[in-house]
Amino acid sequence: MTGTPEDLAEIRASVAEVLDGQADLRRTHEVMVGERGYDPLLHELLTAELGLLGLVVPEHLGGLGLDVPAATAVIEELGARLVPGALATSLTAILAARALGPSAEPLLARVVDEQLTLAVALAEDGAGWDLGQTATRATGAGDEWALTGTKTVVPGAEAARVVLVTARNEGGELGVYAVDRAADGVDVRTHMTLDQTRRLSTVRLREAAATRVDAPGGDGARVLLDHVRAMLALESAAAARACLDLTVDYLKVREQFGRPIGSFQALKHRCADLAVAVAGARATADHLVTTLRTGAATRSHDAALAKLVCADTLMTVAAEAIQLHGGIGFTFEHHAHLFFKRGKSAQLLAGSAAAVRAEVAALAGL
Amino acid sequence: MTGTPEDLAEIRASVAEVLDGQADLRRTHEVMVGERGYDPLLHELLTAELGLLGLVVPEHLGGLGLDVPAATAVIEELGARLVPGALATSLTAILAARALGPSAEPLLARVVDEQLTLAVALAEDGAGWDLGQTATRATGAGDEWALTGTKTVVPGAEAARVVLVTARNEGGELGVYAVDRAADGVDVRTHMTLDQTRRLSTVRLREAAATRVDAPGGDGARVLLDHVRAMLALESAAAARACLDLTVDYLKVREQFGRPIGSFQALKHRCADLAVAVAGARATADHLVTTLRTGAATRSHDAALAKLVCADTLMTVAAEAIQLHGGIGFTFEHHAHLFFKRGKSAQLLAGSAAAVRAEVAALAGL
Amino acid sequence: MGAPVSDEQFRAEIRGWLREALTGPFAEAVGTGGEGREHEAHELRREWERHLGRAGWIGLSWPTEYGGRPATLAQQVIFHEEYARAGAPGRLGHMSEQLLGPTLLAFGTPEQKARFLPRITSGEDIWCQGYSEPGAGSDLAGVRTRAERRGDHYVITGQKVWTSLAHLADWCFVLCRTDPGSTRHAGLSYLLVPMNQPGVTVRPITQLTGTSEFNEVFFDEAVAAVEHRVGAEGEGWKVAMGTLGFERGVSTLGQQIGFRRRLDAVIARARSNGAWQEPALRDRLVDAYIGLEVMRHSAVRLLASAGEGLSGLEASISKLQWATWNRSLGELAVDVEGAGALLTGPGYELDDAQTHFLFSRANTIYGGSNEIQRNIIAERLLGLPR
Amino acid sequence: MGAPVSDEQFRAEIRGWLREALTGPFAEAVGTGGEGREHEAHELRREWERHLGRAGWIGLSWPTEYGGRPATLAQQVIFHEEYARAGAPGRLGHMSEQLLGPTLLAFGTPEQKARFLPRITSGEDIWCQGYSEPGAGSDLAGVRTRAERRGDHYVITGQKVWTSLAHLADWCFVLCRTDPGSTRHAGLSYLLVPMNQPGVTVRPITQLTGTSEFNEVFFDEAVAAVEHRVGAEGEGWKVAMGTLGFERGVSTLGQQIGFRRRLDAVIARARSNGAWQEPALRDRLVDAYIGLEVMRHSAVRLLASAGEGLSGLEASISKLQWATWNRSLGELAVDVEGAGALLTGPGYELDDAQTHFLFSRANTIYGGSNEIQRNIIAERLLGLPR
Repeated sequence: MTGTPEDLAEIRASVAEVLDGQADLRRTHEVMVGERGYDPLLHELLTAELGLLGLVVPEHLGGLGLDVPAATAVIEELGARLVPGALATSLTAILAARALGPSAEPLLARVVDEQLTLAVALAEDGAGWDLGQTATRATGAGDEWALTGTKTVVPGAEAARVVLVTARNEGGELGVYAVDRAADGVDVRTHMTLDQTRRLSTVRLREAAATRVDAPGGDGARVLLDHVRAMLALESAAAARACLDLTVDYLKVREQFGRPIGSFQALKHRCADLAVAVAGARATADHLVTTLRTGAATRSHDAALAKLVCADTLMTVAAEAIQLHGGIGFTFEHHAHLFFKRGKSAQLLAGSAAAVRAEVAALAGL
Repeated sequence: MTGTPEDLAEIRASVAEVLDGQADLRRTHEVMVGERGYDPLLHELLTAELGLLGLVVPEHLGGLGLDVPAATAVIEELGARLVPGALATSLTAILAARALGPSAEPLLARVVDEQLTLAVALAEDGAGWDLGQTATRATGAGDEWALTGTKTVVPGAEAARVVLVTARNEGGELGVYAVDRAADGVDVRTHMTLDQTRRLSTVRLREAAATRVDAPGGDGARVLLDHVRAMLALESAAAARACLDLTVDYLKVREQFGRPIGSFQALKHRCADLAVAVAGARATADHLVTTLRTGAATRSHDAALAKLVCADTLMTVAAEAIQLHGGIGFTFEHHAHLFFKRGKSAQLLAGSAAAVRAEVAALAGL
Repeated sequence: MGAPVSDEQFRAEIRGWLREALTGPFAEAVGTGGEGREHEAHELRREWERHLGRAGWIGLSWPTEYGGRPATLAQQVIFHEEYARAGAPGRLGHMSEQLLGPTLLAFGTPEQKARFLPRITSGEDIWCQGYSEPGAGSDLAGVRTRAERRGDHYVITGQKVWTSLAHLADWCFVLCRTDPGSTRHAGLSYLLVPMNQPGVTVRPITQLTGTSEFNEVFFDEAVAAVEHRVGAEGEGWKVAMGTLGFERGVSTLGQQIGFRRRLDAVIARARSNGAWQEPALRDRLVDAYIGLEVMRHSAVRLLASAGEGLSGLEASISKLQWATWNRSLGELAVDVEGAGALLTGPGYELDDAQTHFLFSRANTIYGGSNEIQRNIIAERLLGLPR
Repeated sequence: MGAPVSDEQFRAEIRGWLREALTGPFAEAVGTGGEGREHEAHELRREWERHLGRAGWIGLSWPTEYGGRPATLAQQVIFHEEYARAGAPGRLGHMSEQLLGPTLLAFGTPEQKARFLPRITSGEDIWCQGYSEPGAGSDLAGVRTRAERRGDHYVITGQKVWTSLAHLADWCFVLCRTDPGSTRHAGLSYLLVPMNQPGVTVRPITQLTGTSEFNEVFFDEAVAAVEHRVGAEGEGWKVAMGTLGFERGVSTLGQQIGFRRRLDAVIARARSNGAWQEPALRDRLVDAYIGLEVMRHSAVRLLASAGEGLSGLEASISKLQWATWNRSLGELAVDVEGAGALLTGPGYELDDAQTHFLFSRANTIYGGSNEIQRNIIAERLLGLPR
């Protein structure tokens, strides 16, 4: 594989095929209420068999060496189906690690070698996603570090073997560290969540052994945050589209007052507005993929903007999906509420609307 | 007349009859582009012949002694037709003067006696409608005062003979003063305005002779501001209703694609939302009339809230009116734009949305 | 209950009674039930209905011969205000009192009134509403549940859905098609059906909150006495529309007290967690306050002019307003919480903000969706063509 | 024009040319014309069209035989970007180049192309569009203007409306009903009509801005040559729909440069007068920025995938986006000014913010209203039933 558009389409299609068979929304309904909250067999299938984790890892580190869009396409396919677990967070962490340069190569080599699933832990109580307020401490030097602190609302940690963590060393410098979930001093407590398709964990670190992933003097923590936002944006744009499709399909077949309700102009116009929003979200997400691929300097700006736009779009589409489905959309067995809850988690994770909007304005120089 | 509901209905009907004959929107179109910007004959008719200025002035001061709702009904009828000039501001000033108590009685007696039209001047450059920042100075004592300062965006001043002005005396106390437009040191410059149905003037005072209208130690300036907001609220609620009626009537007769466009569900639903907004604005305005009538302590709160709600409602309805009329609603000869521009002037006068919202929150103790 | 009392006396009486009643065994019932919490404390709330009935607080303004009690419109409003203010439990008897009772008073035979109304005012019978059907949604004229007359009984077969409280109710008022060849509005009848019989099966619907408030009700040769048909055979549409009109305005102001309590709680939370310092959230909170004020003024105005409660049109405006408002407040409640709102208790146990956020999505769907209300307002208030 | 140039060369060339061209006599033309200012500087802008044409900047990508010039899609975008960035005057030749030209290229006879296209690329002929009629609005199939064939001419009687630039135009492309018994889409023909003839009267429409940008055009036995019919008789609908499709995407990015200039101006004003300190206004300004970014990404994405410009569907999405966005910015512009925005110059002379506020109300009406675009998107993109 060389990463042509055809390769990309093939990768997307093969992942979609697996997901349609093993991880459709009906299956997600079952998985999300189970004890683990994700499907270990699916994780195994996509990683060990489909080689998902090596997709964009450079060849000299054991990966397939494909470019960014291969990984983002998979994140989108996972997002469209609201697949729970650490698959999207793994790809996100891998993309971030790639962007961190040579210092992250040992981690990437290990990911392929040991088939490691990953999560990214940024938020802390009080600080939220404000990197400047990060209080987790890293002590040590070179390759040997010990981390102490508590990270909250961490997605994917329930299914990840390694967690990337932001922490501050004794010099006050913020860095990115990799912690093995199984290491001493690591306590992961996974919560039940409003958005049942995305469990969130509290990760407590007490002198936990860690390796540093980013190069000193860089903006590794920011790279991580930007990629988490990118994940939320891509997932949300894809989910918004899937949710609109679901709704439009329903409106075409559901009859009331003797005709398909999709023929009522008031509903048609609302769907048209949703289609415009979805097209905009998709374009914004696509642009972000280009930004990540080319390593453009606008990464932080574009990721913040896309997360804002795409999460809001998903929320709008999903809220309308419930309303337009009427009573059935209010039932637990229907899928509409899964998108709705996903929309809210995408809005509230990785920075509130107000915080992210302020960042966008500052980064745009307004 | 004793102020029964029947009396009130009769007053409203007789004013409406005069306005329908002499001041419909077609006439307003002519008047507003003329040099004066208002219709002096209409002013004469409503004041001298219909006794508008004495309507709510107590009988012992020469008025008819009716209660607040008689005046507010007239303000609504004027507002529904966007009548230009100083008729609404006169009634507003009279209501405010009534609320100021005995100190304003000499002014009210003069109003009836000399058939004075009135305007209210509050805003200043820089200060806007923040009373605390009023910079106009009043020097003197007892009944003899001299005012110096500049008031901006004053509605009604082009047609008023007396202007009520807020000013600060040497002790720093804010008070309400009456200035004759014809007095020395008074310079009224009337501007052309975006909302052509409401000309606005700059009133420059240089040692202009004035009488004090409010009692020292009171909140006269606030009374004035509240009444100006009440005027904008009542006018806007009435105009919003008229504008919705205009639009609905059009949708019933205008045909496209072979049927009345009012039968298209998307338009119907939008009109329904407008009707809900109009009903809310109307209820809020009615409540404000009760507040003014009973002298309730919630006056400032209710006036601020009603001005916000009713101005926004007018703006929403009028914007939709243009859109729903299509091309014809974009022409100068059509009436839709008059409501639209009136909506914007109601929004921007007497405090920005942000300022008024903050006041509401503070007054509500939120 | 003797001579008329003044509004002040009335308020003092209900307030005093509630204060006393909600101590002791009913103290636990405070705050239970209501929107999104209908699954809570059934037994206690059932007992509470009887307690309320014994004290004469059910059937305000109904004739005393049926256990009612004279009460002016203002007093009915006062009752609902004080009830909400006290945090008294969500009424299991809501549909009995607000929907069926007025329908029987308007359309029932003397025998039907005598039989059913006293058991409503005493708090003994709980009723549920059998209107919506799968596939018919807001289109009541699409009812397909059949009722076949056999002698002095109707035999009913079909399915209803979105039937709240069906698993607790003693009776259900059901819209059935008695003329098998009929379509749309014609050929429907309004039957009173006992729930405790072999032909009736109730299956709870699990909502997006994870809890159950609504049910599916299956009628498989269930029976109803012919004498328990309200109105003439084939006139069920008229009777049912009458019932919809009875969603009275008097409870609106009480409902708004409840809204104000919720809004105050969200604002208090925003103040304590710092969200109030965030201008965009603060503006939304202030706008919610303003929206509630507008609803309050609207309700007062409508009650003042309507005298006897809301007409259908006014009810449509009011429904659209409050449903949309409450749904927005639900979203605001979780936005104020921030990312912490994403965590639930074990077993998807939701807090107030989360419940409000999720359950309020139903507000704009049930009881005539926003879309239906807009149709009604456009066609019947504004006179726009169909 | 010789060998293909690189995009960088192309950009340097147009930028350099504009810099030079907009000095001297055309310096005054900078910033004139365009939305809401179409009434400005007609003579100068007419001369500017010829200047532009002489330099070979009209008809990019058209065949050189008609005065066109090879240009890639990217280069066409670059042209529009640089044109907007330089503040070059609003194009009088917009409809000639963007609508009629592509229509003739697609549907015209060789004679028609040879006759009309070179006069477009030279900037000599200005065209206007005769589609809308009073009473027909967005429903083009409701055209009632009749054209009766008499020998080698059509004789045209009827009225068009919302015809922008009609008072300046040399020619008008007119949709007429040539089959008098026909209805709706059938029986229409697409005729090229000279404006300078006795049977044509132009009456300006005064807009809510007080200025005139649009006109009514009355045809009273006006004539058009049969050889100037584009497409077959009765096929006018197909040709007209083709023209609508030619509202090409390449100008979209240039338009967005103009939007960004306006947005920057509003933000600069907000910063200078303190409105930026007001969180609610600042949020609206930032949201406007975000909305423009979304439109920019949408345009790039669509151009990349479409290759040859926007399809009708993509054009509908784009139109709905920008019209609604620009209308909001217009309102924001006056809100940033505050009450001072209520004062105009003598004779209702409007400043940029006021013009933007008022004129942008037309954006969501002309060129297919928001309602029409939503119908198109719902039915043709989403496949919802009619």
